[in-house]
Formats: sequence, C-alpha cells, structure tokens
Amino acid sequence: MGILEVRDVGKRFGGLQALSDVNLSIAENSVHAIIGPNGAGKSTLLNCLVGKLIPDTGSVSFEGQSVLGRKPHEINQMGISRVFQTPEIFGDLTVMENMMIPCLARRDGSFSLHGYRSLMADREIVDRAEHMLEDMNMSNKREMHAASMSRGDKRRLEIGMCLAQEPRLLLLDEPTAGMARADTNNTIDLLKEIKAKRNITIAIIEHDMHVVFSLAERITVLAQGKPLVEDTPENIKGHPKVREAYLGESSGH
Amino acid sequence: MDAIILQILNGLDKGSAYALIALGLTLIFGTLGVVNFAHGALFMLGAFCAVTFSSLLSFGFVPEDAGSTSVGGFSFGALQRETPYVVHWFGENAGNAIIDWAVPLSILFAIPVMIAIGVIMERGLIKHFYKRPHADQILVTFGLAIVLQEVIKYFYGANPIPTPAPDAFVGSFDFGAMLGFDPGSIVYPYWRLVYFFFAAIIIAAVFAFLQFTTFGMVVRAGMADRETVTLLGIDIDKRFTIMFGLAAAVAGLAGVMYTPINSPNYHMGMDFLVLSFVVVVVGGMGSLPGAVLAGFLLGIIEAFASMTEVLDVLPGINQIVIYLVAIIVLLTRPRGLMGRKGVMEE
Amino acid sequence: MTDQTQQTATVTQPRPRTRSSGGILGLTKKDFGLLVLVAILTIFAPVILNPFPAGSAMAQFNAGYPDLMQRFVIFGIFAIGFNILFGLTGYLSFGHAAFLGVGSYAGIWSMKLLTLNVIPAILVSVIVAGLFSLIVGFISLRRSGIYFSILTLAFAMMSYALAYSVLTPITGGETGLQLRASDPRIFGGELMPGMTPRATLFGMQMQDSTDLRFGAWTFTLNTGYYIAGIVLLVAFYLSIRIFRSPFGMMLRAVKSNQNRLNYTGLSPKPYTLAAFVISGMYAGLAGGLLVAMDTQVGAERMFWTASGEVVLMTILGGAGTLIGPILGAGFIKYFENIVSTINKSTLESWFAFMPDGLQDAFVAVIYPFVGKGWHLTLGLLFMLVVIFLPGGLVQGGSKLATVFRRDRKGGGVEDDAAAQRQAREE
Amino acid sequence: MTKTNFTRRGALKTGAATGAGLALPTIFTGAAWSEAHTGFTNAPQGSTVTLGFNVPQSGPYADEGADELRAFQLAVEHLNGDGDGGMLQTFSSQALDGTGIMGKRVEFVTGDTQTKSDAARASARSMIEKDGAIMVSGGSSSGVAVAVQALCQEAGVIFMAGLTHSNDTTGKDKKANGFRHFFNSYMSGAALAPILAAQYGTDRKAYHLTADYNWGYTTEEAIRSSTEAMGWETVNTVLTPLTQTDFSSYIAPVLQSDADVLVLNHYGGNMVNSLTNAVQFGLRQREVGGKQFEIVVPLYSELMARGAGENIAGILGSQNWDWKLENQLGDRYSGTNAFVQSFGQKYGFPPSQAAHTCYVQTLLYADAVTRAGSFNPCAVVEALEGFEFDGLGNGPTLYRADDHQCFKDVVVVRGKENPENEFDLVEIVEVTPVDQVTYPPDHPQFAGGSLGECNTGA
Repeated sequence: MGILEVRDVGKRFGGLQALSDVNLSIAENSVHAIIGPNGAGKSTLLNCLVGKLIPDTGSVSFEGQSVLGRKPHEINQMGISRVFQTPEIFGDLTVMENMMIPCLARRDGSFSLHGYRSLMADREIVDRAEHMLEDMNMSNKREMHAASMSRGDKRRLEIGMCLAQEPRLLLLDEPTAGMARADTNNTIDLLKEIKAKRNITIAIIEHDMHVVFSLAERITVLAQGKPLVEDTPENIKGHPKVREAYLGESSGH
Repeated sequence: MDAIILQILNGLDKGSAYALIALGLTLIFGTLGVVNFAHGALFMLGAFCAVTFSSLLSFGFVPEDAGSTSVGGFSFGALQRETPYVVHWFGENAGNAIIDWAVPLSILFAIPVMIAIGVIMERGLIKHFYKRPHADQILVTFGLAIVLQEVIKYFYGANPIPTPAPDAFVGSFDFGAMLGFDPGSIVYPYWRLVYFFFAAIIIAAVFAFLQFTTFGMVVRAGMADRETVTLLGIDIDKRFTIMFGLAAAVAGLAGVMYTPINSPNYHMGMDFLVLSFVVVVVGGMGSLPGAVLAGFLLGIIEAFASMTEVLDVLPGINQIVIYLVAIIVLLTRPRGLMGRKGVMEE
Repeated sequence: MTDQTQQTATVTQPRPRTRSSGGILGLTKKDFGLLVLVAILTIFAPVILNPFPAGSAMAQFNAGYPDLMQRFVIFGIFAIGFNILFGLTGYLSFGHAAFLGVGSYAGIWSMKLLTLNVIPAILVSVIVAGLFSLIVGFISLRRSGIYFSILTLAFAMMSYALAYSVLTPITGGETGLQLRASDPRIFGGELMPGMTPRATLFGMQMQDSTDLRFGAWTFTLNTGYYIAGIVLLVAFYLSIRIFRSPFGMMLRAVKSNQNRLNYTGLSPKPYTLAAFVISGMYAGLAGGLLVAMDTQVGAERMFWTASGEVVLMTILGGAGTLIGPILGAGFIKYFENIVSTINKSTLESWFAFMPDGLQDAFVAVIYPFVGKGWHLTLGLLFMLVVIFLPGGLVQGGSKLATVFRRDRKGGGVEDDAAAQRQAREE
Repeated sequence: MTKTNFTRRGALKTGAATGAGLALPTIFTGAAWSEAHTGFTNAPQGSTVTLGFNVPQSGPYADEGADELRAFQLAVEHLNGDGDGGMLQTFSSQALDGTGIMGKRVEFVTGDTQTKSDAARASARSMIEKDGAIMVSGGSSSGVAVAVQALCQEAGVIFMAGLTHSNDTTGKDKKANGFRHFFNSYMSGAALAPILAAQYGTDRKAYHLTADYNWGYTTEEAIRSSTEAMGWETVNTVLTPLTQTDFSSYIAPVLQSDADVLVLNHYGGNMVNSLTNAVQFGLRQREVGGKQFEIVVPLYSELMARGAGENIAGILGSQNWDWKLENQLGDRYSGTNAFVQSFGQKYGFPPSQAAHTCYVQTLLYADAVTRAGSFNPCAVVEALEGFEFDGLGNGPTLYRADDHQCFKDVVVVRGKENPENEFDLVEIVEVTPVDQVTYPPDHPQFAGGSLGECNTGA
C-alpha cells in the first residue's frame, strides 16, 4: 500500500477524455516521476490529486484517507504540498514573510487571527522560518521582495515554503520548466539533498528526461490519458512501448 | 396581454440604452483592460453634441427691425429674439426644417467629435494607465469624468435642456391596430422605436466590424491574448486606440439619440455610470454579446418590476430590482451571463 | 471572531522584546513614531488648521472649526478601515458607505430609544454595522475582482434605495432622522418639552467648545472633536497592529497570491471575511461618530458616490499605507468644505489690492474653479495626483522628505507600500 | 460690486484680544457657537452682521441654487441701501431703512448643500461655527430644509427656509427657530382642486405617479384628498424611484387604465423626464370616454418648465409666485414689479419663484430683527410669529404662530402653448385666495410635530 493510491480515475472535459482508468500507487519515501507527452493528462492528474479538479470516476486516497471532495487547502493540510510549474510565491511580500506563512499555517492549520502580536514577536515562528531560509541557503535574501528575485531563487523559495509545512508528499509540477541548464542542475541537487535529509515522498511531473532520470526511483508513463507502463528508470529507458509513444517524439533526450 | 407587450417594448427601449453604453464599456474593458469611469461622461458628451449642434443651428442674429423686446411690461437684456442664420440663409421653410431635424443631423457632427475625444483621451491619458493598478485607473477616469461634466455644467448649466425630436417623429405608432388588438391599446412613441432600431443597427455594425474585418479579428485576438498578438509583430496599440475612439463614438451616439427621450443634463452620465457597470458585469466581463444581452434583460426586468400588479405584491421592488437581479446572476453564474475566465477577476 | 481580536488587543501585554520588534505599545520605533505624529496632529489640529488670523483675507482657508475637524477625523477612521480591506487584501468594495449609513441609523436609534450618551450609540453602530457587513461580506466574497465590487455596490444601492423610500418609517426617508424631545428614551429621563436633545458623554456635550485667543488668532477646542480624536487614535493604533500582525501578513498574502495560500493549507475566505467585517465595523464606527457629533442621518450617505468617495480617499492618500487614507480623507473633505464656500465676493476681496482690470482678470480666471466649481478642482487634482504621484499623497510626502534629507537612505515605513505599488507597475 | 469681509467674528475678536492683552489667551467656554457673554449664538458685534446662504451649487438643482443666490445678493444689496431698494419700498412694514440691519452692515457667506442633507448640514455648520452666521437661509429640497432646520434649532440660530414644499417642514418636522415662506403640498392641493374642477369637471379619474420619498407622499396625499373631496376618483397611484430617469414603464400602464387625468407628483429632473415621457406617449392627444386627457403637475417651477420645453404646453400646476403677478392681477400683488425690476436690471432676466422666496425671507428676517430690536433668536421668533404683512409680492400674508408657515394666495398656472422665450413659459390661470388654502394647525396632514421652544444656543 503506497502513501498515495489512485484507483480507476477518469476525467472528461466535454468531448475529451482527459484521463481514463488511471491507477497509480506511490510508495512512501520514494521519488516517483510521472512522464508523458504533451496532452497525456499529466496536469489533469495532478490537479485531481490536489483537489483543484474532481475526477468523474475512481478514487484518490492519501495515507488511507480519501481526498476526493476536499478543497485544496484541506488536502494540503493532510500533508500534500505542491510546487507549481511557474513558481507561485507571494510576490509582494519579503522572502522572510513568504517563509513565515507556511510556518504559521502549519501551526494553526486553519483560520486564525493569530492574536494581535507583532509579526516579529513570535519567536517560535520566526526561528522556524529563519531556520528554513538557512536550509534553503537564502538567509542573505531575507528582506528582498520575493517578486524581484531570479526564477531559480523563486523556485528555491517555493520549495522551501512547501518543506516548511513538513509535508509527507511533495508534488512537483515540471519544477525545471523554462530554466537554464545551470539552474536545472541546482534544482536537481536541491531535491536530492532534500530527499537525503528528510523523510519525504516526492512525486514529480516532468518533461525533462535529464531531471527524471537523475532523480526518479520509479516512473509512470502516461499517454492519451492512460498509464502506459510503470517501472524503474532503467527499464523505462529501454521499454519499446515508451519509445514508441513518447521518446520517439521527444527527439534528443 | 397588451400591457405585457407594452412593457416588453419599454424594456427593449430601456435595454437599448443600457446595451449601447455597456457595449462601449465592454470594448474598453475587454480590449484595454481599463476600468473606465469616464464612460458615462462620454454618453453625456454625446448628448451635448446634439445640444451644441442644435444651438449652433439656431444661432442667429437680432434683426435690425426687431425693436426692443418687452415681456410682461419689463425689458430684459437677455430676451432678444434672434433669427437663426440657417433660416436667414435657406429661407423660412428649409431653414426651420433643418433646425427641426437637428438631433438626427447631429449624428454626423457627433461621430467625428466623439472619435476625436476618444482618441485624445486614450493617447493623452488612458494609454499611460494600461499597466497601472485598476485602482489608479478608477481614480484618474473618475477625475476625468468629474472634469468633463463640470466643464459642461459651466457652459450649459445644471438644468435639463429640451432637445426635441423632429416633428415627423412626434406621436405614437399604433401596434394595437396592427396586431389585431383594439386600436389605441398598444401605442408606442415613434422616436422610441427609432431609438430601438438605431441601437440594433449600431450593435449589429459593431459586431459585424469585429467579426468580418481583419482589423476586428486582430482586435478580438488581442482581447483574448494580447501578448501573442504583439509577438506576431502587429501594432496592437494603434488598433486599441481606434477601438477606444469607436467605443467613445458608440457611447456618444447612444447619447445623441437619447436626447429627445429625456432632456439631457450635465450629470446624466453619472446617472448611467453605475447602471452600465452593473450591466457589463452581469453580462460577464470581456463578453460583447453578454453586455448586449444583459442590457436588454435588465431593461425588460426593470420595466416589468414597475407594473402596478408587481408593486402591489412587492412594494419597492422597482427600487432595487436591477441590483437584486445582479446579485442573483453573479451568485448563480460566477462570471456573469457570458463572462470569460480570468478577466478582471483579480 | 472579531470581538475576540479586540479583546486580545486590549488584554495582551507587549511581549518580551525580540530582535526586530519591541518598542512601545508593541510597535516598532517607526510605527510608534507614526502614531505619535498622528497624535500630535490630532491634538494640535485646532491650531494647525487655523494658520491665518481670523480677520485676514486668508482666513477663508482656515479649517479649524469643529464641524470640519470632526469630519476629518471621522472620515479618516472610515478610510483607515476601508484600507484594511482594500489596501491589504486588494478586494475593492464599492459599497462601504452602506455600513457607514447602517451604523448611523443604528446609532441614532440608540440615542432615540436608549440614552443620549454617545458610547452606547457608538457601540450599537459598530455592532450593527459589523453584523450587516458579515452578511454582505459572506455573500459578496464568493466572488472576486470586479464581480465582488459589483456585488457590494448592489447591496449598498439597495440599502440606499430602500432607506430613501420603502423604509421611511425606520429611516425617515428623504428628511432623515433627528433627535426629538419626544423620543421615548429609556435612560436619561424625559426631556422637558421644548428642550433640545443633545448627544452627551457623561455630562459633556459634543458641541461644547473652548475658544483660545492669541492676538488675532482664535482656536476652538471642541469636546466632540477631541472625543472623536481619541477614537481616531485608537482606531489608527489598531490598524497599525493589524498591519504588522501575522493576520495582516495573511491579508497581504491574499492580495499577493491566493493560489499559493490555498496550497499552503489556508483558505483565504475567512481572512478576507474577517478583514471585510473589521473594515465594516470601522465604517460603522465612523457612522456612529457622525451621528454622535451631529445628531442626524440622511439616506444620501449610503449612495454609491459616498462609497466611491472612500475609495478615492484611500487611493488618493495611498492604498496600503498606514497614514495615507487619513491624508486622503482630509484632502477631499477640505476641498468639499472650504473651496466650495469661496464665492465671487471673496475672490474680489482677495484681489482688491490690484488695479481694477487685473483684479477682474484674476477673478474671472479663478472663479470657475471655486465655489460652485469646486468639483472641477477636485477632479483635476484627482488626475494630477494619480498621474504624478502613483503611490498617492504619501508618496508625495516621502518625495518631499527625500528632497530635504538627501543623506538619508531609503524611505520610512510609509514608503514601502507606495514603492511597492510603483514597483509592480514596472 | 460690494467688497465684503466675511470673517466678522475674527475682526471683533481681534478687538477683544487687544483689550485683554496680546500675550494672554482669552478663553470662552460654552457651546461651539455661543458667545458666552451675549446670551445667544453668534451675536453680532462690531459694525457687521453675517448671514449664511446655503444653496445647492452642485447636483441637479444647481441652477435653482444659483438663482437663489442671485436673489440673496440682491436682498443684501437692498438691505445695505445699495441699488434701487427693491421691495423695501413696497413692504408694509417700513422698519427697514437701507442701513443694514439695526445699523449693522449685512455681509454674507455661501455654501453648497449639494441637495444632500449631510452636506447641507456640514455647510451650515461651517457658516455657524466658522463664519459666525446668525441666520441661515436657502435650499431647494425638503430633505435639506428639514435637516438644516433641525441644526439651526440645536445651534440657536434662525433658519429661513428656501424652496421646500413638503408638508413636513412646517408639519411633523417643524421647529421653533425655523420659518417657511414657501407654500406646501396641502396648499397646492387646496389651490388646484377648485380650478381643476372648473377646467376639467368633477367627474374625472386620476392616475398618480408619485416620487417615492417624503415630499412625494405628502403631495400625493394632499392632491388626492382635495380632488377626491370634489368628486374625482383616484384609479391608481404608483411610486417611482427618485433615481429613475426613464419613466416609460410607468407611463405605459396609464394608457391601459381608464384614467383621464395623470397627476405627476414629481419635482426637478423627475418631473422633466416624466412629463416629457408622458407627452411622448401621446397622452396630450388622448381621449378617454369623450373627455380630453389631462396632465397635472402639482408643483411647477420655472426651471423645470424650461427643462421640459414644449412639453409643458397646457399643463396645469401651482406656484408660490410668478413674476407676472402684479402686471396681470393688479396691485394686490405689489412688490412683485419692484423685485422683478431690480432683479431684471441686475441679471437680465426675470427671477424664479425660488429666487423670490429667498429674497423675501431675507427681508422678513431683517425686518423682524429691526422690529424686535434684537438679534436674539427668541426675539426674532416672537417678532415673526403671527406677523401680518403685505407688499412682498404675494398679497396680504400671515406668518402663523402655530407652525411658522406663511399663509397667502396660491398661483395656479398653465404651460404656454407658444412661449416667446425661455423665461416666460407659463401663464397665470387663476389665483386661489388665501382662505381656501388655509388649514387648521392640527390638520392630520401636518400631525406629529411640535415647534418646541426657541433656542438661543446659550
């Protein structure tokens, strides 16, 4: 039994069957990649996992509990954090403030006026946020406006914010999309480091095979809304079906 | 039955005005992403184009043989009776006919004036606010609206100015006789019918323009995705300027033709402003058909809410029906009747 | 939940100092400085606003009389509250005047039925406005952006239309509500027939004043004004605390990125609703103070233009800044009340020293902009401010400050929000 | 033009302070506007007295406000002995001699009511608190009049109402410090009824469109009760929102009913639009059961008539006063010509009834002060209560003590078919004499208020 279990999930948009009969099991403490050509249904699947979309059929459960019908913030509270294709951070806030929000959210779980204490007076939260910034190697950018940072830094901040919540499952949606090679490598190193240091399951949706094969322990290939095959990276590399459906088109990697 | 037909006609007529104003407002919202609080002022300026044109036509001189005018035994400086130059030049009949047809004729006057005003507004002011927050757009266009209406007030005063329709359109058309009801049971004023058909033509023209010309296609593409169109190397800015001019002209023409229905005054724009925003939003942001549909829908609902039969059951419903409908629509359809996702939602 | 906030506000002692916090009253040094500045301005307003000797030609510009000072303070409170919603969360409500109006009606009914003491009246105003804003907010916050604005506008316009017509028995309709000697007041005893009921605070009447005269200058110290002033300081202090609290940060997070907030396990709605209700209560407070200072209420104060006015005040002063809304409120109220009273004879007396022709020319040029033309001046100033000072008046102030203090690096607290706005545009 | 110095208060304080020594502040405690040592608010000291003219300068009634302001300026001129003296010569009380009020030169301050009760009160308070006005006058709506009247009562200054027609002003909202010269809804009804009966017969079916606020309610009630008393039937009454601009959906049902008279209880922009719409729908040409369809507008105003243009032709209504009164109906209405003459000379066109009532109110106040020999509001109230006068354009008039309402003849007018110019749009049909429009003070339409006692503000 994996930490995340997807059973027979199907989703239809009008005339388009975006997902059908998707079965997926992500083992605890693994790095699991989901790959597939454009339009294979990767993003739809991800959105079904985090509550942004509700599948028409099937079930999704996290640690034995169904996530269906829950709102994104509730699913997040169950222990699933998501990193977006374009970094989603609080651009108007400083880096430190960005980091404090997940720290606060983790403590309170749901809405609270958080008393009237001054923001900086809450030692526990401040310490946790600063610790996390150190972990992410961003302490020197503490007071910067988040929006004014480079894309790589934004990505790093976003991952840090997700980790600050101490999730058990981290979902990454094409984390290196649009990045320069150097930034991509940094991100790969960061994720490896995270995996090494923490008890965490990582699911990654990715286009870039370099990233996938550097990180993933298991790979699921989606094509036309269906899981084509699931196996280890070594086996996937030589799998004829995958070659046919996917690698043939993605020329180069 | 005939009462209901009459109210539908009334609703269509009110709706014509709403739809025309909302159409222009949506062009600006949708194409430029600008919250234009000065749009009501453009409607008002259109109406005052008609007023100005009429008074230009009536502009005259005091005949030398007139002698001193005395009214009720007093002589007042301001009360000299003038002979309009138009009458002087074209003779009694032709001259008076021209004056009589001042409102329809002022369309010709209003189109270039309103386009010019729109283009100047866009180039001179609005252009610099595309990337500013909506709040700043509201502040600057609201300021502009106040300035425009105060200028009109300075020259024309605060009182409504009667601007009658041509004599040919005075009176009513008897639908009753046509449809087999008793004669006289369903009569509708000619000018209001003119207004309705005029609005229909303008709306059709705007849609045809956007649908069938390459210019319109580019603008529609720009509405959907401005960046891509810019990447294609098309100078979308220039087109947007023209769209602003067009929207101003639509609002202005709506104002010109409205003058015989209600005497124009300097604050008529503000009276319509809030309502037109409600119409646009109920129609759905960024949707031209939505704006038109919502205009007519709200017009008809307003007409029905003012019937005695309705008021007896729900006293005061006529005061709030538009807002009530707006709330219900927005709660049941998140983006209005036909709104597009992501337009003005943040 | 908001009640709880206010309790905490009064009960919580400043926490042990930490690195960057501390200071007095739980404020940082900068924020405390700002509070002191506002306090000084409030206390000395009767002097500061009356810079011209009473007899001089420039006395027209004096604003230090009770009514206008009260309005500065009350609309300042209104705008501060609005800024908590709009400045922090970015939700642009176009119906806040409804809460002010409802607060006013509740307040006057409290004075009609309960007691002439202003404290119950103000409390009732705040509570009723809070409840009303809870309902309106709960419904309106189901939508965002322009859809939210129109929903709030629709609620406010319905309130106005009903108050002016159908609800006349409760609201007095066109003629509004005033206090009467014959009101069935529970506490405070029957007034003698013919006596004028007046709002009081433990025996002090709101319109009591003390005139201070220094030579040619006269300064009016008014009881009602100082009571309103104290409320302003409390309201301002609370708003600083909200801005600097984790809650305030959450609100800014709502404005910045709702999506991320959702995926951080937080639903934005309770935060926005809390902000909406708090700002609605601020509006109710302002409405209650309005009737406490001037015991009448008319439905026009709920018309959309009144809602628009507070939006303009906030943007004009600088949305998202602490002191901006107060400046914006003062700016608009000053023009409404001072420039509108300048008439042709006033102008003529100003330029009386000039030769006749020149005098006429000056009068002719200026006349359209004053008196009945005051709207024109206001409209022009809106445009000028927003064109040249994108961060509002606060930005203008900090620009001035940097001109005078070139050595100082960076701006103060207040520049932040203004600068941020500017940054986003680029 | 006169050069005026508006800050009387400041000037006198300079004097006071010099006496007290420059370094020491002088402190007076009391109500904001009270001069502790004189016993009443804003007691004029020195050689001037300040009046506050609070009129709409923005919003839909701005033109009416402008006309009121012209009249106020003219009245001040006349009081100060400038110009031709206007009605001072015809006024039955000859207490005023053109030397200001009790020898003090009259100065004035102006403000903008915006036709909003809040703004009007703010403006009036600025006049009282800042400029030291001892009397406030003007206004163009009943909402404003009631709000400002209550304020003046609290502050202890006199309020001389401008144009306000609702029964409430001197009915349920009457105040001891407030006075109304203008007529009211009841009087319109009482004045119109006999003339409507004479012109249109007693067997008529009336359809009312009524503005949905206090003034509309009182007017509808007044017209209904007086027309029903003479035999008319009211077939329907419909309330229309104040903010309505297009009345077509209210007019159309009139065509469906069997009504043969439409009564438009509307004022200002509402009236201009509803009348224009009614005429558009052909109601003027309509015949019902062999009777010509008629439209009635209870309260006429010159500016509204101008806004409605040719649509007013043949429409009956009532007015407080008309500038042609004396020429057409003789010297019962003396004073009219004197006023029209000096107004017309100064501004080039004839005055409106709003201008007239404001001018007269200013004179009446000045006269009452002079007769009382004091600016003390209570003395002024006493002098005005029960005051009978003539020569101010309305014929013999009584300021009734019970409710501070003026009782005088009411003019019934009709829109001219072919007006020669924009200032001469109505013709006088008849004048309903004062006894027919007088009602007992406890009339049900005026119930529920009490004057209270005059307040000096001390």
